[in-house]
Amino acid sequence: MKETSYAFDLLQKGKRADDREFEDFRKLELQTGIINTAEGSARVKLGDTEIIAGVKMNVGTPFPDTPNEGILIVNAEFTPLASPDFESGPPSEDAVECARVVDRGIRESHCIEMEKLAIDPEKVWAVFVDIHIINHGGNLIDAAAIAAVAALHNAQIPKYDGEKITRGEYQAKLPVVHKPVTVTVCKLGEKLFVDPTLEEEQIVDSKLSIAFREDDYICALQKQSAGSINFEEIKKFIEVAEKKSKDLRKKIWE
Amino acid sequence: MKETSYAFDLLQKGKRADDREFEDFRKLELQTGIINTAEGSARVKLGDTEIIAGVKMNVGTPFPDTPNEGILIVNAEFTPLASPDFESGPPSEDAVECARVVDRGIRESHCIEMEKLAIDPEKVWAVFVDIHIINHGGNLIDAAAIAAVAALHNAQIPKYDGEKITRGEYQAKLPVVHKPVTVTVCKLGEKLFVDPTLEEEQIVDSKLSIAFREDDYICALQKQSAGSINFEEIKKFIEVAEKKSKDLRKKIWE
Amino acid sequence: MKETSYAFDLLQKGKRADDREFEDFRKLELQTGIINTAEGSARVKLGDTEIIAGVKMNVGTPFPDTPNEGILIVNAEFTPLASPDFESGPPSEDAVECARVVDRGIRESHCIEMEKLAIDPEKVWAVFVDIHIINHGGNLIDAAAIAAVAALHNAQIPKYDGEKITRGEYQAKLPVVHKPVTVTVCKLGEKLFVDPTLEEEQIVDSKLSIAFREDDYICALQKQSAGSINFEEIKKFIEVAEKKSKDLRKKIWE
Amino acid sequence: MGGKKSDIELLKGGKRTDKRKPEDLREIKMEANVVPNADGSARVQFGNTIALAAVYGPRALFPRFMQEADTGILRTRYNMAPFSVVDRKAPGTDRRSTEISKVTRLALSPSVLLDDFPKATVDVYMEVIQADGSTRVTALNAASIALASAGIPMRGLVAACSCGKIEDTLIVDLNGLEDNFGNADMAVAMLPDKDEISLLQMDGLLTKEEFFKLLNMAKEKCLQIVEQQKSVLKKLYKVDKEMTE
Amino acid sequence: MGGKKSDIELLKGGKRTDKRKPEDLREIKMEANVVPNADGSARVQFGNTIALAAVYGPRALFPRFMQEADTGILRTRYNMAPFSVVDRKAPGTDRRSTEISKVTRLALSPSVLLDDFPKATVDVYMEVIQADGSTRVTALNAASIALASAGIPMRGLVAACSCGKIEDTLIVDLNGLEDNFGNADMAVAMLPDKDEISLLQMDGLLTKEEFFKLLNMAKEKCLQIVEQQKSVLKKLYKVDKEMTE
Amino acid sequence: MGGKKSDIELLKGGKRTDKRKPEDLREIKMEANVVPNADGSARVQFGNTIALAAVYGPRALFPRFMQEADTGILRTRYNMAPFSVVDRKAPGTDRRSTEISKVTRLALSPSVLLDDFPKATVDVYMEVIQADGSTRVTALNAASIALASAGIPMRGLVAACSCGKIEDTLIVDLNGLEDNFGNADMAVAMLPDKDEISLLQMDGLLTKEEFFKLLNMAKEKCLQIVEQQKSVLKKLYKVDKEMTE
Repeated sequence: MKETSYAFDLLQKGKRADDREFEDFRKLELQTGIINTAEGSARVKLGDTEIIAGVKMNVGTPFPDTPNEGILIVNAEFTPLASPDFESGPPSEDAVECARVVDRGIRESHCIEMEKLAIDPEKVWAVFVDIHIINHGGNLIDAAAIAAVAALHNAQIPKYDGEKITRGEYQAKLPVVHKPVTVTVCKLGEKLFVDPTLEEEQIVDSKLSIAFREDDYICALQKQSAGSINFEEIKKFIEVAEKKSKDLRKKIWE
Repeated sequence: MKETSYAFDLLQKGKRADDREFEDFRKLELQTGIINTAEGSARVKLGDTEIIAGVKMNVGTPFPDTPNEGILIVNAEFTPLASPDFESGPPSEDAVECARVVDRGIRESHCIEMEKLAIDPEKVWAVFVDIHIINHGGNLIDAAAIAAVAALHNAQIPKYDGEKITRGEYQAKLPVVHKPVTVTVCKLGEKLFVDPTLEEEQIVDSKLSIAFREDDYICALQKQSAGSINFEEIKKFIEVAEKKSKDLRKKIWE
Repeated sequence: MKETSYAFDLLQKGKRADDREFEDFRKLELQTGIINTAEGSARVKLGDTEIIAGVKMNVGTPFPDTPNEGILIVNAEFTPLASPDFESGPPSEDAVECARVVDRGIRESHCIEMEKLAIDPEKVWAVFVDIHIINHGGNLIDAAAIAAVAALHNAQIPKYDGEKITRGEYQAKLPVVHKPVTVTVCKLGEKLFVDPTLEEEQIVDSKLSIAFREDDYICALQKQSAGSINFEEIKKFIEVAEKKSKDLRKKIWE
Repeated sequence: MGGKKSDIELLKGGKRTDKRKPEDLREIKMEANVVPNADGSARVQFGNTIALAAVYGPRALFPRFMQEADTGILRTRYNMAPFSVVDRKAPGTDRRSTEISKVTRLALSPSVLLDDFPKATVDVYMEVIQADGSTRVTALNAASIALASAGIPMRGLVAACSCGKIEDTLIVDLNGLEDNFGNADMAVAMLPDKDEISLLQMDGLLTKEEFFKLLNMAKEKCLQIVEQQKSVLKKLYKVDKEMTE
Repeated sequence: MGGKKSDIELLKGGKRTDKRKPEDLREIKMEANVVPNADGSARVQFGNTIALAAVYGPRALFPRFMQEADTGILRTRYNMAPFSVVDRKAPGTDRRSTEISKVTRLALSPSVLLDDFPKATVDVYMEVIQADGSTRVTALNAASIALASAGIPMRGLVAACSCGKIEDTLIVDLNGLEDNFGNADMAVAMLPDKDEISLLQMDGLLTKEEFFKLLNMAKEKCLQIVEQQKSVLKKLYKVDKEMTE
Repeated sequence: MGGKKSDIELLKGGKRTDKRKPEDLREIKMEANVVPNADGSARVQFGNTIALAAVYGPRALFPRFMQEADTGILRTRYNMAPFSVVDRKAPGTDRRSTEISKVTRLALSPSVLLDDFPKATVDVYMEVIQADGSTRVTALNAASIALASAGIPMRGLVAACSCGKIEDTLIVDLNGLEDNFGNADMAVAMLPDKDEISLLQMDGLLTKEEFFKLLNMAKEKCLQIVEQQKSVLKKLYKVDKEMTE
């Protein structure tokens, strides 16, 4: 099947079905503050891919091993609305992986100042980031990571008097201090390219998602897809990802 | 299939397989206090349909939005014992709907004085109504509603000393002050009829369940089945339901 | 299928595929203290059957009906690693039965002094015994019971200062005072035999598991397999089980 | 749905919490073809309530034993995003969404003609992404546009509206506060072209007179809503036509 | 099953909490054909313990990979109603009911002859609606009548009885208190006509002598119980005959 | 994986908590054919981390709709025993094990050749029975030996190693403390014979330079590990040969 794909033939010839360059992202549209029931939210459109991320906050008990820190929970729903391949029911393997890769990009970059989310020795803020796929047009992880981080940057801490939360009123911005950006680099044959469409995604040999912080630290890596990557090629993957993460960061925050 | 059904042919001719009039219920048998492990209970036989409802009470925490009220939980089990069409496993869509329609009839009629179930600011009584289908002979919702309300009228509050419940001893009647009755009206062609048998139920065009309180207030409505109802016909549905709810209420409580 | 089995033919002739006598167990190897993350552990090899049992302890709330006693929870995982017939997912019927039969042997023999596991009126030790099947070579219940009881005898109570547990440090041995041993006796035709292999297990007419305490009390019984047992034969089952349980107890603890 | 007591004044000088008059709908926005992957889709907004619907099908139904030999079947799923409500909703199906999935299927069933698609399924997925009352009717309005834009043969569009009672005043198109603290709320779906009611649910306390008045109010609004649905579909058809020309 | 300590005096002057002598059964009521939808059914009451059983089948078994090519299979489900126990039981399967579903299937298996029904299943559903000890044996007694009344070919009826030990006294037919606070309890099912034991479970502490005594007591009671089962079935047969004549 | 703060000194005088130097592997033990029922199996121990793997297949895959017409498929399951961790893990699948089951499948996929087994599955089950960091790589090393010993056609063995950063020092083969409290940890799997990377996961903070250094350190260790895997398999082959001679 792979061999007869139109996208495959094109990529082999150095072209893409939508005439993009190999290192071009599709048109990115980002809106924040779009869900008024959420403490923070963002909608990302990346070509045909559309994702909404919402941030909700509750008061909870700290984990025993991090008694002075808030709690971060990232969840992704691949709703059947978004693709004929998604099914109802418990989160699929891909949805779990997406949520966990986005989670690590946020957590390991120290994007949120978690210590500032401690309320008292028994209470901390729990930050829920829910990623809702509206249309699956490929490259979900990059788009989901943008939506999640943008929603966090948009989020406010609800008013809390030590006993109950007053929804709709806020006491402060959520302390979000870093801007990690994840870029997934794909390989087909000798070619590296970014931001795959759904069709391209189905024919890649291998994929590597890399999250960079604005100070050039790598904060998460995840190889996806069944193919392997030659040892020597990794360098190129990293370079492409770093460059594109800077481009995206500029687009998003400047 | 519908067109060749015996029940269908009969109903078209204005008759019913069991010779009932269109607005007749089947023989109703009601017994209360039949389960001695329950705080209240009732068995309803309506023709071949048999249902047992049991009321259990526990001390729980009030819901945040109703801090001074008890809690009502209605659950229905369509056990595979009761019909070749019922399956083991989590509650089916129909079982969930049945429980929720019965719940609304009780809740919205203010049948139970929920404020009297508050114990102290942190504790309230939780009232569990469990509907157990013994034989599915059609018209489950009407029979389940009778069983549930009768079980509540039969129920007593267990003895509670602020720390623990003494089972088998009681401190008061459950404060139940209203007598909602639900009647499901069916339509086939131009004909309206009530209390469908299992066979009739499978061929109706549409069904509407209506709960009336003894003071003639409507307290819940639920259209069931896939067919639609003409706007002008609704009046007739309501009239039939009101009349039959009065009949049933008389039978049950007088 | 049964009729053409090699093991069947042999057993009918009074022989076993591995040349054992009918009342011989396969070679038993027992090691304790083999899992350093567990508070107690044991590995049992019984012929091809291999089982690891691990004991973990947490501080929990006592059950309302046993306020002055610790809590015992026995769980068995029939991992798909151990047999082509085991599947991923929630515990199978056989895994649940195995856990419950082992549980009863421990609980009813009063093997653990549960009263000594009370910490204060609101806190008690919860003892988790997890049985992990590594290879299913037949006679899982006997092997699992040995592994579980040996792991308990090997277990220590972690250090606890009233607020938190210091893992890896211990304050005392788990108070384990009895040595129940379970023996499953099988019948095929007129023959009784013990410690069935997987192949033998598939052709037995009936099986009865009997747990004996070191003072000759029977502490649990469970008939397994679909065949019945003649009333008069039970005596022989019990005698064989008692004799073999003594042999096993000697092997294990002397 | 509601009926809880509260100190909230739902009506002040004849105006509702969002300044509407009792018989006013909130601002309604409708848009078709919002989910490119779907065969048909729509986004409908009633005030602050936003629902998406996508239709996939007719497509083959598996496993086989679920197929109907002589007709296609309709399946529906109603779901709320965790962030769509003020108190985060745990992901996954609950009893409320199970019931709404059923009643919305029954509400759409009289409108679709699936006899020509034996063994097939038409799947309608509804997602509420922001909730401020009246979510099921908003989702239904989106589902109906989605079905039509997917080219599913239909006897007519389904239009839906909520109505209810606050402090003895009859109102339409309940917002979240009115839903939670009002005295009755009712969900109505119609095939306005056929004068047929395909969804009817109520909870609360109503006299018969109030019920019939409300039903008429809801009908009037459904007739208004269906026109907006049609105009969205007409625009779509025009766009399609222009694109093919 | 039990063995918890308590201040409850289970024996007072040789009488049990419900005034029985150690070797007394509670009042037993049996009735067949109580679930009209089923192919066979029964209701059995031992004192305050009430169980229903319904049999559906032989009927085709799906999915196909579960079918046996050369015989029918027996399936069982044991369940307790939430209100059947003093502390409400959460609906759904738990570990206890999973185990009892298995052992009751094994207990009924030697009695049924399913070789003539390849690829089919016979399903036995047991519901405990009021529990006061000895629920599994009560359910088994109902299941056996249900199987016979469904016309399933059988080698013999299954009769079942519990027995146990309280304060060193051997008893039969344990009630809830005895089950919870006694020193041993045992469940026995037999095919009395064949002198075969098809269910045997015990927990508690028993000497061998006590065990054999108990087993004999249980046997004696099973012989009594099976007569009552037979008389219910005979009555049924008579009714059937009268109805056809 | 980690990055939590703590008072624990992970490096003391250049030595790690278990006295290793940064570039040292822990003692590694490997053994094949440890699960008699399986078609192939292995047990691998890195220090105190112990994982078992068993391979079943190629075998027919059911239900049919999961089959691939032109190739066999690989399935994997990664699981931790409840007692394998200091704080007991509840039995059953969680999000972490779901993800690791996926990435280990992708890590093994480039090594197996399943085109000759249409409609079949090869199932790899990994069980961690004692955990002290680096569990997924330990499990992968066992899985690769298990696949080879099952006779599954392979392009090469998969060898895996963890690496990471503690207090600015780059290390290999993280133990549990280093995993929990270090600044970065990375899991690498390779086909050393092909110079291909088949698993790569990292979390923490690394400069590019650190990342490449770590990757080289991991590669070097994988080359060492694969030799030990091969020697286990050779021994096995020898044993097999001796047994057949």
